[in-house]
Amino acid sequence: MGTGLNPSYFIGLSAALFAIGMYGALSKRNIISVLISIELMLCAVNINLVAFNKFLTPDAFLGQIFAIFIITVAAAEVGLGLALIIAISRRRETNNLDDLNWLRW
Amino acid sequence: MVEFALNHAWLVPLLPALAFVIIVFLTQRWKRLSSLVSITAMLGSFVIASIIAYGVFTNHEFIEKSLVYSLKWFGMEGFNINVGVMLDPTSSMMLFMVSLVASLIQIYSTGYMKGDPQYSLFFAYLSLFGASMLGLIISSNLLQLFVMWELVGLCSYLLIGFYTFKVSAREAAKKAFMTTRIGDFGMLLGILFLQIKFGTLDLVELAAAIPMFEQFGVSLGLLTLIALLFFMGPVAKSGQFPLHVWLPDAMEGPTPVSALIHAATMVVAGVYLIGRTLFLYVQVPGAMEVVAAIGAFTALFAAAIAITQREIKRILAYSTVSQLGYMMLALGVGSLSASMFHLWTHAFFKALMFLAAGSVLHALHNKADVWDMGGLIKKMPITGWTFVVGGLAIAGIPPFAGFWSKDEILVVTMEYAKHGHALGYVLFGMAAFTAFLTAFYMWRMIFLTFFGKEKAENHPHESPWSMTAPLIVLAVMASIGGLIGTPWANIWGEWINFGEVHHAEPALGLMLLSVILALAGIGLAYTLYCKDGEKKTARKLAENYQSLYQLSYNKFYIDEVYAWFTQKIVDGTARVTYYFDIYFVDGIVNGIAAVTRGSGKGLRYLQTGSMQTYALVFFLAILVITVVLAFGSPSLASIMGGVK
Amino acid sequence: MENVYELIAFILLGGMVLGSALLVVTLKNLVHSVLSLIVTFIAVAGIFLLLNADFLAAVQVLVYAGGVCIMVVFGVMLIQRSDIAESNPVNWRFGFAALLGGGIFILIGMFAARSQWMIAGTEVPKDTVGTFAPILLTDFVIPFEVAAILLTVALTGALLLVKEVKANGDRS
Amino acid sequence: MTFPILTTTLLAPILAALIIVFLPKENDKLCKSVAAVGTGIALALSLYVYFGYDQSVGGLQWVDFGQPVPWIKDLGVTWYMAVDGLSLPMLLLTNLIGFTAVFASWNVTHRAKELMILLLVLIAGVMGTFIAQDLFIFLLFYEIVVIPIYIMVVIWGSSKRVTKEYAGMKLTIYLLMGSAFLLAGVIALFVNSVNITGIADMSFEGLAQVAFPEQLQIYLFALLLIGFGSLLSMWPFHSWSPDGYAGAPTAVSMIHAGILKKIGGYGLIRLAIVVLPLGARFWAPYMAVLGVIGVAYAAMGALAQKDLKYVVGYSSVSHMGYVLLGLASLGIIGINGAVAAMFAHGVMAALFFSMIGFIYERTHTRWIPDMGGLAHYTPKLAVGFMMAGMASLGLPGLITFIPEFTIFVETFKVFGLLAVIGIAGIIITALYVLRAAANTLFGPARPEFSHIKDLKGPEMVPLIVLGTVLVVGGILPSLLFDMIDSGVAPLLAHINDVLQIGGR
Repeated sequence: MGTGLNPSYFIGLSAALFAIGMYGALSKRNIISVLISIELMLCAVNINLVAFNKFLTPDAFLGQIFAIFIITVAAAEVGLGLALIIAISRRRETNNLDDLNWLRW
Repeated sequence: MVEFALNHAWLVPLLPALAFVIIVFLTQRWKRLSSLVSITAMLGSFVIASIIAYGVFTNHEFIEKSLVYSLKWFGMEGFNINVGVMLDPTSSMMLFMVSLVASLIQIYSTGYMKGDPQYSLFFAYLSLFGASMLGLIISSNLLQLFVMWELVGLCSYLLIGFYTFKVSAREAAKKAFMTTRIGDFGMLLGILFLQIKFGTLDLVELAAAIPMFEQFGVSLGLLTLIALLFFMGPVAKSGQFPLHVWLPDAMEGPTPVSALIHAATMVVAGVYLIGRTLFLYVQVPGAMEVVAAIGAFTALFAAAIAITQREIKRILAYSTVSQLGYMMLALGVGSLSASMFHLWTHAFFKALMFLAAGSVLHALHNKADVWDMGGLIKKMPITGWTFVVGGLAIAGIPPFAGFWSKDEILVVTMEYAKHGHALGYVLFGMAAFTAFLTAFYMWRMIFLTFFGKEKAENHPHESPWSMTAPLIVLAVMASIGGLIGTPWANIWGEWINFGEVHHAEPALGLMLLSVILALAGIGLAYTLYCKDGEKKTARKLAENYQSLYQLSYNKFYIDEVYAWFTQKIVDGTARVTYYFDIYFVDGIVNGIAAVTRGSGKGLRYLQTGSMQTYALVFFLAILVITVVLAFGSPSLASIMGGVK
Repeated sequence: MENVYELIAFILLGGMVLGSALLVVTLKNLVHSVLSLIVTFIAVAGIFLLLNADFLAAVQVLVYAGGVCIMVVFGVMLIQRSDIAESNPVNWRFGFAALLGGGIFILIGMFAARSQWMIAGTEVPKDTVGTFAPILLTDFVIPFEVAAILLTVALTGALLLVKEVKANGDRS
Repeated sequence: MTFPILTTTLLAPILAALIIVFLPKENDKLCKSVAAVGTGIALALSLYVYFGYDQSVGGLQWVDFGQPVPWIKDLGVTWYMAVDGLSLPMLLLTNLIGFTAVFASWNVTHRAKELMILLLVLIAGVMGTFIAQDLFIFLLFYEIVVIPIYIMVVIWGSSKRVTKEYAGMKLTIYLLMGSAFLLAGVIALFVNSVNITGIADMSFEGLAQVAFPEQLQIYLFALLLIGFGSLLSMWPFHSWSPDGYAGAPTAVSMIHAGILKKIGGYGLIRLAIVVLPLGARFWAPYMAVLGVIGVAYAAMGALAQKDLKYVVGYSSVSHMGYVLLGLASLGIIGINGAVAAMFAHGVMAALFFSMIGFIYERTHTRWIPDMGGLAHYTPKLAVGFMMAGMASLGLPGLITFIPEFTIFVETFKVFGLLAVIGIAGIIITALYVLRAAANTLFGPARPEFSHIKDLKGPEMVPLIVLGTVLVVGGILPSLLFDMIDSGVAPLLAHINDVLQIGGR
C-alpha cells in the first residue's frame, strides 16, 4: 500500500472522539445528554476496531464483526437506557443526573 | 468357700454398687423395698468380708505377701493402669470393720430416717458410699484408690447436703467438697510424681521400687516433697489441721451419715491411705516427722475446741478430729499397728456415740444444745448406757477398747522419743494432755446430757429397736474390741504391722499414767458439771477466762480466716480477672471492631451516589495507571508495547 | 495520487466528526445536540467507507443516524420539563472532565504516534458482505443468536419499564 | 468395604433437612421427629463404624468407595472420607450431641422448622470436618458450619449482658477470622508442598510426607495455631466463647461447646502438629503457656459469673486450656489425653448446656441469685445438672477424670511447675461448679418455682444418652482410650521420626 494513511491517524481520531465523548459523559447534567455522549465513545471504539481490521487483519474480518456486535448491543442499550430514563424521570420528576444520588451512603 | 471369697473379693464393693443402681432405677418408689435391697447387699458384703477376714487371719502367708489380682483398666505406651484387689491383713480388717459398721448403721437408719420423703435416696447414697469405701480399701492401684477416694468424697458431699432445703447443709456440703479438693490437689501432684518418676502406680510395684528411689533418679528431697504432697490428701480427708474445718460442719448431714462417714469410715481413709503407703514414708524421716507433728497438734487442737462446744454432734465431731490426730501421730512415729488398732476401736466407739447422739436428737426433735438436755438416762436407758460405754472407751478406761489402742499409741510415741527423736517427747506430752482433755470434754457432754436434772420441756422416749439394736452391738464391740491387742497377748500387732514385728513389753507405768489422766478428766467433769447442779464454777471459769473461752468456742477463728481468704482474695481476684476480660481483652476485640466500623463510617462518604463522579475517578485512575506503567518502569513499559 | 485523496477525505471526514462531536457536547439546546450527533454518525460512516467497511457504514447510518437518534429525540420530548433552550447544561465536573479528556487524548495519541505498526500486506476483500456473512453465520453463530435474543429482551424490557404506573404503585 | 458408609452418615442429616423443607410449617412436632430420625440414623451408623473399626490394624479404615475419588485434579482434591482412631471419637461425639441437641430443642416453637433445618446442616457440616481426610474438603465443611450458627444465634438466641446480635456477630467474626488465618496457612502449605514434591496432593496423609523446611514450618504453624486456636478459644482469642454461648440458643451452645471447638483441637493435631512437627516443637512451650493461662484465667473468670451460661462458657475455655496443654506436650500420653479430654468435655458441656436450657425454659432466668431450691421441683433436672457439674470438675468415675489425669501425667513431666498451675485449676473449677450447683439447685424451695415441671418424655433424651456416656466412659475408659491410642500412636511415631531426622 505504502499509503500515508496508517493506523495512527485513525487511532488519533478515535482517541479524540473518545475524549470528547468522555468529556460529555462526565460533565453533562442531562441524562440523555450523558447517554448520547456514551454513544460517541462507542463510536470511537468502532472506528478503532474497523481501522485495525483494515490494516492488521483484513481477511479475518474480526474487527468488523466486533463492530457489528457493538452496534447491536449499543442499539439495545439505547433502547433500554431511554426506557429507564423515562421510568426514572416519571418517578423522580427530574432529569438531572446529580439528583439521582439515592445510592449514596 | 474361703478360696472363693478371697478370689472374688471384688464382690464386696460390687454388691452395694448394684444396690445403688437397683434403688435408683427400679425400687425408688417403694421405700421399704429400697432399704431392704440396700441392707441385704451390705449384709452380703459383710458376710463375704467376714469370710475373707477369716481366710486372711488364718493364713500367716498373708502377713508377708498380700494377695493381689488385677486386670487392665486402660493403657497406652508408657502409662498403664491396672485395677484390682489387694488383700492383706490391714485391708481385710478394714473390709470387715467397714461392712459391719455400715450394715449396723443402715439398720439403724431404717428407724432414724423413717418418714423422710427421700428415704429411698438416702439408702441409695449409703449404698454408693459403701461401694466406694469398700472399693477404696481393696484397691491395688493408687489411681484406682484415688477414684474411690473421690467417690467417697462425692457421697459425703451428697449426704452432708442431704437436707437440700437447709442453707447450712448446702454450705457445709460445699465446704466439705472444697476443702477435700484442696487436699486432693496435693495428693494428685504426689500421684503424678510417683507415676512420672517410678512409672507405675501399682502399690506392690511401688513398694518394691521406692526403697531404691535413687536408682530412679529421685533425690531424698524430692521424695520428701512427694510424700508431703501426697500427705495433703489425708490431711484434708481425715480432718487434720489446717484442713479440718469441714468436718464439724459436716454434722449438718443426717446423724447416721455422721456416724458412718464422718466418724467410722471415710475420715479414716486418710489414715488408711498413709498406712497403705507407709513404704514411702519410712524412706523419708522428714515427712514422717511432719505427719506425727500434724497428728499430735490436731489431736490437741481439736480437743481444746471440743471442751467449749455446745452442740452434741459438734463435740463428737471435734472429738473425731482429735482421735484422727492420734492415728496420724501413731503413723508418724512409724507404727502401723497402733494406728490401725486405734482406727479399729475408734470406729466402734465413735459410731456408737454418734448413733446414740442421733437417738437423743431423734427423741428431742433435733434439739442439739447439750445445755438444754439433762437426765435423759432415765427415759432412754439403752441409749444412755451405751453412750456411757462409748465414753469410757474413748476416755481410755480399761478394759474398754479405747484404752488399749490409746495406750499403744502412747507407748510407740514414747519409744520413738527414746530412739533419739527429741520431738518425740513433745509429741508424747501433747498426746498425754489430749488424753486428759478427751476424758474431760467427753464426760462433760455425758454428764450434761444424761445426768443431772431433767428438763421439763423435753419429752424424751426410747428409740425403736431398729435403732437400739445396732447400739448394743456396737457397745459390745466397743467394750471388748480392744482385747485382741493387749500388750500381754498382742494378736493384733502380730498380724497388722509394717516392717519387723516387735513385741513391746507391757509398759505398766504408761498404762497407769493413761488411766490416771482419764480418771482426772472424768473427775474434773464430774465436779464441774454433775455434782454442781447449777454449774456455777463452770460458768465462773468461762467468765474469768473470757478470751480463752471465746477463742476455743469460736474454733480459733480458723473458719473466719478461710472465709475472709475466699471472699476477699479468691473472689476479688476472680472479679479483677473478669473485669480485665470484659474491659481489656474484650476491649481490644471491640476496639478492633470499632476501628473497622469507624473507618467504614469515614469511607462511606466517598460513596457519593453520583455515577459521574465514579466515572471521573475511574478514568482518572486509568490515566494514572497507564502513565505509571508506561513511564514509570521500563520493564512494564515494554509490556505496554511501543514505548521504547 | 489516490493516497492524497484518501488523506483529504480523511481530514474532511475527521474534521466533521470532531467538529460535530464537539457541538454535541457544547450546544446548549439538547435537540441541537442530537441533530449534530446525526452529523457525527454520518461522518463516522464516511470514515468506515474510507476503511473499506461499506456494510458497516450502511448499518451505522441506518441504526445510529436513523434509529437511535430518532429514539433519543423522542426521549427528549418525553422527559423534558423545563426550557428546551437551556436543556443541556454542564455540571461542576466539566473542568476536570475536560482536563481528563485532554490527558487521555494526548496519552493515546502519543502511543499511537510512536507505535510501529505491522501492517498486513493484503487488502480488504471487495465483497465485504459476501465475505463476512458466512463467518458471522458459522464461527460467530452463537454470539449472533445471543445478540438476537438480547435485542428481543431489550425490546420487551423497555416496554415493561415504560408502561404506565398506576396510582397505587402496582404495574398494570 | 466399598459401600460409602461415611458419606451415608454425612447425608443422613442432610436428607432429613431436605424432607423437612417440604413439611408444613405448623406441624413442628413432625419436623422435630424427622430431625430426630435423621440424626438417630447418623448416630447408629457412627456407633456401627466405631465398634466395627479394627483397632489392631489401625490407620484409616472405612474408606468410602474403597479409595479417594478424584474431584479437582489440578489441586489434588479428592473426596476422601475415612476414619481412624482420631476421627472416630469425634465423629461419635458429633452424632451423640447432634442427636441430643434435637431433643434439647424439643420445646422450641418459634420457627421450629427452620431451626431444625439449620441444625441438621450444622451437624452435617461438623461431621464432614471430622471424616474428611482431604484438607480442602475439611476447610469446605468448616466454612459450611459458620453460616447456620450466625442465623441461629440471631433468630433463636437470647440477649443478656450483650445482645444476641452482638453475640452472633462476635462468634461469626471470630470463626471467620480464624478461618482466614487458616486459609492463608493452608494455601502456603499447599503451594510449598507442590514446589517441593511437584505433586498436587491435598490429603492429610500426602501433606504429612512432605519435608517442609524448618523456618517455613515455624511460620506456617503460627498461622495454623492462631486459626485453630481461636476456634479452640485459646487465650487471648477466647472472648467470643462466653458471650457467644450466652447469646446462643441451647442447641447451638451444645453443638458449639461440644463439638465445634473440638475442630480446633482436631485440626491442631491432624494438620498442624502432624504436618509441621518442627514448627510444633518450636511453638510447643508457647502453646503450653497459653494453655495454662487459659486454664487459670478462665477459671477465675467463671468464678465471678452470675449467669449460668457464662459460668459454663468460661469453664469451657478453661477446659480447652487443658487440651492445649496436652497437645503442647507433643507426647503420646499427653495427646491421647487431649483427644480424650475433647471427647469428654464435649459430652459434659452438651449435657450442661441442655440442662441450663431446660432450666431457662422453665424459670425464664439464668441469673444464679434468682434461683435456688430447684432440686425440690425438678429432681431429674437436678441429677442431670449435678452430673454435668461433677464431670466438669473432673470427678473420678465420670468420663472427664481419666483424660485430665492423662494430660497431667505428660505435661507435669514435660513442663513441670507450669503444669502445676494448670492442675491447680481443678480447685477453682470445683469452687465455681459447686457454687453454681448449690445456689441453683439447693437451698430453700422457692414458691415462685412451684409450678415448674420436671423433665419428661423427649426431654429426658439428653440426660439419658449423655449421662450414660459420662458414666460408661468413666468406668470403662479403655473404650475410648484404646481407640484414640490406635489413632494417635502412628501419628506420633511419624512425628518422632521427623523430629529425629530433621532435628538438630
